[in-house]
Amino acid sequence: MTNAKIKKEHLKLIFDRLKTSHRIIGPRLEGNVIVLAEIADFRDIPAGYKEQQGRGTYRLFKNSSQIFSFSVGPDSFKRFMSPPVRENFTFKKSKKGISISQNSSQVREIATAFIGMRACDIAALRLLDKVFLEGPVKDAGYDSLRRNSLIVGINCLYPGDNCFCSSMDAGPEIKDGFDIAVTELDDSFLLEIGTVRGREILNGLPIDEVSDKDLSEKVSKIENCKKMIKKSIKVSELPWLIYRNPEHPRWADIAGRCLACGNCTQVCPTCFCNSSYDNLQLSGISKKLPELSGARIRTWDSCFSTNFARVHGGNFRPSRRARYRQWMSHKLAYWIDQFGSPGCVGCGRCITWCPVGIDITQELEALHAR
Amino acid sequence: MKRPRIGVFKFTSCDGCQLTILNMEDEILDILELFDIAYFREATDKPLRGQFDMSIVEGSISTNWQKEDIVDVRERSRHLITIGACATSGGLQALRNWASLSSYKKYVYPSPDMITALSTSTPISDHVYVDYELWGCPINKDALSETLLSFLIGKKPGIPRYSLCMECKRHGIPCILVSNEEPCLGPITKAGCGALCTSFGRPCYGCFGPKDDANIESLMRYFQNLGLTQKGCISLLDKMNSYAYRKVRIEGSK
Amino acid sequence: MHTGRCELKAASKIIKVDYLSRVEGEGGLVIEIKDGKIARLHVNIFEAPRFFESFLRGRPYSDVMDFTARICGICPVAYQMSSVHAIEKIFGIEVEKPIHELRRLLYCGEWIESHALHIYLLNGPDFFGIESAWASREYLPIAKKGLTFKRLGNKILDILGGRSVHPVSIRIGGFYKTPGKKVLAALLPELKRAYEESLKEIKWAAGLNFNDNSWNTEYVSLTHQDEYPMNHGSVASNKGLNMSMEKFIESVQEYQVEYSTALHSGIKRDSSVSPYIVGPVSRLNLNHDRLPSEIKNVIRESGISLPITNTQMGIIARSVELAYAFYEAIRIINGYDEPDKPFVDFEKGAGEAVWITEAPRGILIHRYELDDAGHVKSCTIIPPTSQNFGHMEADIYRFLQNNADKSEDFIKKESEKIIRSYDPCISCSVHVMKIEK
Amino acid sequence: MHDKSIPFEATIRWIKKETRDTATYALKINSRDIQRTYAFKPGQFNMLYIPGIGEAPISISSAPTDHEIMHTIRIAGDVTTYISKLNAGDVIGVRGPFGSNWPLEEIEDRDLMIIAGGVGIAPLRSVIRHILMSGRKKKSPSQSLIGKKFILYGAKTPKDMIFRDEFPRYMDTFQVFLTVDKADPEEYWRGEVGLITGLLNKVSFNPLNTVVFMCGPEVMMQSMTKELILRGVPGEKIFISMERNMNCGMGVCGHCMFGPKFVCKDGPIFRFTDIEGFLGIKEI
Ligand SMILES: Cc1cc2nc3c(=O)[nH]c(=O)nc-3n(C[C@H](O)[C@H](O)[C@H](O)COP(=O)(O)OP(=O)(O)OC[C@H]3O[C@@H](n4cnc5c(N)ncnc54)[C@H](O)[C@@H]3O)c2cc1C
Ligand code: SF4
Ligand code: SF4
Ligand code: SF4
Repeated sequence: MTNAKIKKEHLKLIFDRLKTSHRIIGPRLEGNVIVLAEIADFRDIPAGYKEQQGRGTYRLFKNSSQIFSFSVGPDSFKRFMSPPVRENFTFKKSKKGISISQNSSQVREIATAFIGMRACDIAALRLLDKVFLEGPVKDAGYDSLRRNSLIVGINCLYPGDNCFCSSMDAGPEIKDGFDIAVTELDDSFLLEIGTVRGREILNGLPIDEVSDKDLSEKVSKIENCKKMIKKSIKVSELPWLIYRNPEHPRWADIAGRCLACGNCTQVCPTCFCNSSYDNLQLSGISKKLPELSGARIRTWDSCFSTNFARVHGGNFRPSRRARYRQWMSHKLAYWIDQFGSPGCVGCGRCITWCPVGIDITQELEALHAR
Repeated sequence: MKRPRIGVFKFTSCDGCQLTILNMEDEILDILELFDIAYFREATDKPLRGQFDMSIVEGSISTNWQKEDIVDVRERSRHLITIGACATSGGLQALRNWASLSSYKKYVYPSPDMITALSTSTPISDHVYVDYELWGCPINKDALSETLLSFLIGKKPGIPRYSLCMECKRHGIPCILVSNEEPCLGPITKAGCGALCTSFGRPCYGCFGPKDDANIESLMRYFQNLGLTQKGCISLLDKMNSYAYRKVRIEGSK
Repeated sequence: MHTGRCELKAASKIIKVDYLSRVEGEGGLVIEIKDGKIARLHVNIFEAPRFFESFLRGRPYSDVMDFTARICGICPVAYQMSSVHAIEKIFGIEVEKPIHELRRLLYCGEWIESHALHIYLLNGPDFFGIESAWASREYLPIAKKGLTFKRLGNKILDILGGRSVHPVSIRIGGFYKTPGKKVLAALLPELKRAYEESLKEIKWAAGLNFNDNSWNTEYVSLTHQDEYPMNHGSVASNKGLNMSMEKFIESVQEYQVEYSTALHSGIKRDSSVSPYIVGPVSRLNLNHDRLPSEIKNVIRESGISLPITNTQMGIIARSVELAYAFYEAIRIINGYDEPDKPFVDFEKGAGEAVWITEAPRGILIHRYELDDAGHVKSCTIIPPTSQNFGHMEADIYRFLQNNADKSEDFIKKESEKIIRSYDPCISCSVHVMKIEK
Repeated sequence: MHDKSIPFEATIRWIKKETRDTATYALKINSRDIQRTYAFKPGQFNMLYIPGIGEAPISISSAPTDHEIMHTIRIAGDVTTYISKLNAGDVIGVRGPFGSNWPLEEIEDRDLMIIAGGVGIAPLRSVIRHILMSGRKKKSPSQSLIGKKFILYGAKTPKDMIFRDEFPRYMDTFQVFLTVDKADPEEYWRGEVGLITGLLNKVSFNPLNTVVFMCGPEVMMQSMTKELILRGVPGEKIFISMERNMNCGMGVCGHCMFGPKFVCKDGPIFRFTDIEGFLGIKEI
């Protein structure tokens, strides 16, 4: 595929073109935060906003002439591909037996265009693919949403303060997994085309040729961005640094701070843990039990939930110490065994959205101390 | 099938939680089909008689006679569940536990001696064995219906024990603690309300009581870093569930 | 179970209703009849006191709405309304029209919810001689109608306040968040249907069978030149009372009786304290000319003669107000535009203020004194039910004078009915406090 | 293949009560199509589903060649209690089969020691029956290829001993050693009393040539493994079946994680040396 270029004021045309055939999910302002949600109008994109992200803090202000100067908010693909609450199936149980039906709307094809997705998000999506598509059983719901999505990525030029994607080999540049990847140059947008679908979207739009100068401008901008990234994890130390330290005193120290609130796991684009349960309605029960009907629902869960590892007669991880250890060990060590790479893409969300500002990079570093 | 006999009892409270039963407009007729509401003062004239398969108890224990009555209710009940902050945690009125009763009485009543009340307001579980506790001020409708259903078909109710944050994030509500520095009790409070306050952009004020293994100290330290005074922290926790939050703080959490 | 906490010494005949049912909260009734005369009559309240006014002291102003809401689960909005207005008065806050209207809409939700509950589930069964709204097959359709109305009231509360019991959206200066126009407009079809239906229900209520219990008593409510009163106005009565909220609280005398944990109150006049009645009947009597003509017509057609002088006809007044609350809700939603900001900025400060709003059961009086930090220094809360207690007793007394020879069962049932027609909210009434002198 | 994320219906054909809290349920899959594609190996488990109540992972206690799918279930909580109240003819939901199986290829030319504690005998009965049946079929060589065969089984009391009536039949093929924690005064008990580790002294086996299949409480399995290794059984030849909380059964819910392993898809049956490092870690 080739590259293309589009004038700044024409980017909107891509949006409008997509809108004719897609539901569009993209960055939008909600309160004081940039979330991902359905957007109906190109102007909904919070152009020129920049956030200051710290450990447990997020502040938004407008200060840039660039459109995509902001980085990532709390949401990622996860919210849409493996939604927080999802119906697995509905059931009816009567004397005669049980009948189970899968909601057809769940598998219904909704063509969705995700715009403004970052390299770390796309990398995380590919990790979710491994979980939901490459295991022993394909997750049908995820699969259909995934196949009906179109991805317009944005190369990050201004990292967030908690980002460390470069050390996780996940960003800031989008290398694959996109239909169109956009780089905001000084006076235009560089469009890299990843798929035939991506090319089709641009057909007939006022696009220009790309010059070498444009390409080198992109390279230098991304290099510049990399330099601004403050945090890092030494991937070469993984997983042994964790495997060697299951009893490190630092875990207890973290447990003193950690609230086991689960925020880190909910915002993490790769944390996939969930729970299913039967949801009954009083109206679904007939007087002559055992006739009843309801739905089996799957919700996001978290290894921080106290009964997550409960079995009859006990809980495998009653302490917060063990639950935090489980989380970080999974992200940075177990994942490598399970799926061949760490389960972290360095987006920094868990650091920003932890109410008490626990920083995974710092905690990992602390395991070095003897 | 014989319908289980249900009793609804009230101790010291605002009636809001038992009103939740009447507020289940869509379900109340189903409930009446499935259960025999044999005692429910707020809604029927039926006299108190016999045993109950399940008693639903609202309100806290705050007088001597209630201490005896709750034992009577327990003796009549195969299962006893408590509903609401009053019954599970003493309620707002438990604030008297940390003050002087005589000055309270004096402030409210011209002739305080005529008033007999205990110096404490305590949860039902401090007095009798409770089979199941439904938290919230008030309780959530759906949780009540889940509890009734679970009782009917013989399973443990699936009521969340994790933090409100989880619910808040599921709803996609931007975190006001992180983005606005507003002291929100979400991280140490049980989910179950549907992330109501935060969906209105206001910090959680702890209606649903402390979540499992709430690390209150850590959050309070953090609030103090944000500039809240120690007194301010206490006043955040000293609301409808003051008794429960204080208990967690004293007993600590692992 | 323990019930009435107060026993009477030997008397010729004591009639006791141990435990009032289909009312909110815990109370009983004791009647002592000696030589065919009523020697004593007590509505005795044994609901345990909760000392709200005591623990409000020292709390920041921002806690007041959440705390006072917990006084009553049936009318939490009323508590939030009286307190938010009182505190806004102290801070000198003027809210904008959309906020004023939304608050009125919130109140409509509560009136609908509370009135529908009382008409159809609590008071209604009295007219059919049944123990509860689901005790008879014939009554069930009536109960269902009530549930439909009630659901709609709760829906308004859910949208505006997050939940119907102890809503979370009210704050000083406005709301935490205001709903979009569309969200509210979506309620309109249902509201319109309910409104039409509720007009017919006025006739139904007027056609119920009432004991004759007319008397010339004092009806007290807010009045306002522009509107049927909810959040604003001055206090008036049919006996010439007309004064500001501040003045009125001074003329109310609260007193304690030994058989009750709830304070009673009356209006001070010269050397005596006279009982008065608040609530739907009073509101309707004093404000019916502010009702829309459509409702006025239905009142006329139903043969309701105003003012209502029979206190047992509370259910009629409630039915009128139920229809009115639907009417108002529709009007407000039709004219609604979302405000730019959900609340106005303000500065907290010291001061004192009284505010009265019309709870479903009548005027709810709040008074607060705040210190410089905006913490409560002192407060007074006088709920409608405690204002009604004295009147309730007088009412039963009057009724029994002519009926003291009737059977015990009759006396019990009828007295309980009288009490219930007030829609007493006992949990509300038990934490009143004296007015500091 | 049938969709393993959606339960299919199966009818209970018969129920055999084993102990006061355990019974064996024989299931027949209702749909012909699923019957045709459904195939499991000894050691695998199903998720049994009671609509409205929930799911529970339960090992298959029958052999693949049995006519019915059998489950031997002890009452533990909601789902298992509900199942205990069902009758023949009732229908339940089933998803599966899931998980790893007992590695039958490992036991050729070797001695096999089956060690079970409590209801842990359930997944092992599958392999026991498999061996018994393959012996009957002349063509199948597997039984004769295995050397000595032992069953070591411990239960709380004689009354808690599952499949007690079946052991005499097993004895034709296996050397069976039984023990109970506590004898029951009301019942005649000839066997051993004491910890299952004690049974090892009774068994004459060649540790270097033995393959162990084990399932039971985690503490029991830990002390037993220690003992076996002490006696020279290579850790590589010990296979244990682990228990964890399970929700999806197919590695997408995260509940069953045990170190880097998903018990539902990498396990429940593990080679001891593959998980050794994590077994000793508290609250892993
Ligand atoms: C691979 C495997 C095989 C098993 N095989 C058998 C068997 O053959 N026979 C037998 O009697 N038991 C077996 N068990 C144990 C059995 O799964 C539990 O006793 C059962 O899940 C308890 O469910 P419940 O709903 O009755 O109990 P509850 O305690 O009411 O369970 C409620 C919920 O807790 C979780 N939970 C509780 N205990 C467990 C547990 N042990 N494992 C996973 N989740 C749990 C589940 O999410 C369950 O829905 C096996 C467990 C595993 C992991
Ligand atoms: S662990 Fe933290 S930094 Fe890594 S991907 Fe998850 S949220 Fe992002
Ligand atoms: S690390 Fe932070 S966000 Fe995660 S559970 Fe602990 S306190 Fe919550
Ligand atoms: S818990 Fe709250 S809502 Fe329930 S009765 Fe008590 S005060 Fe009322």
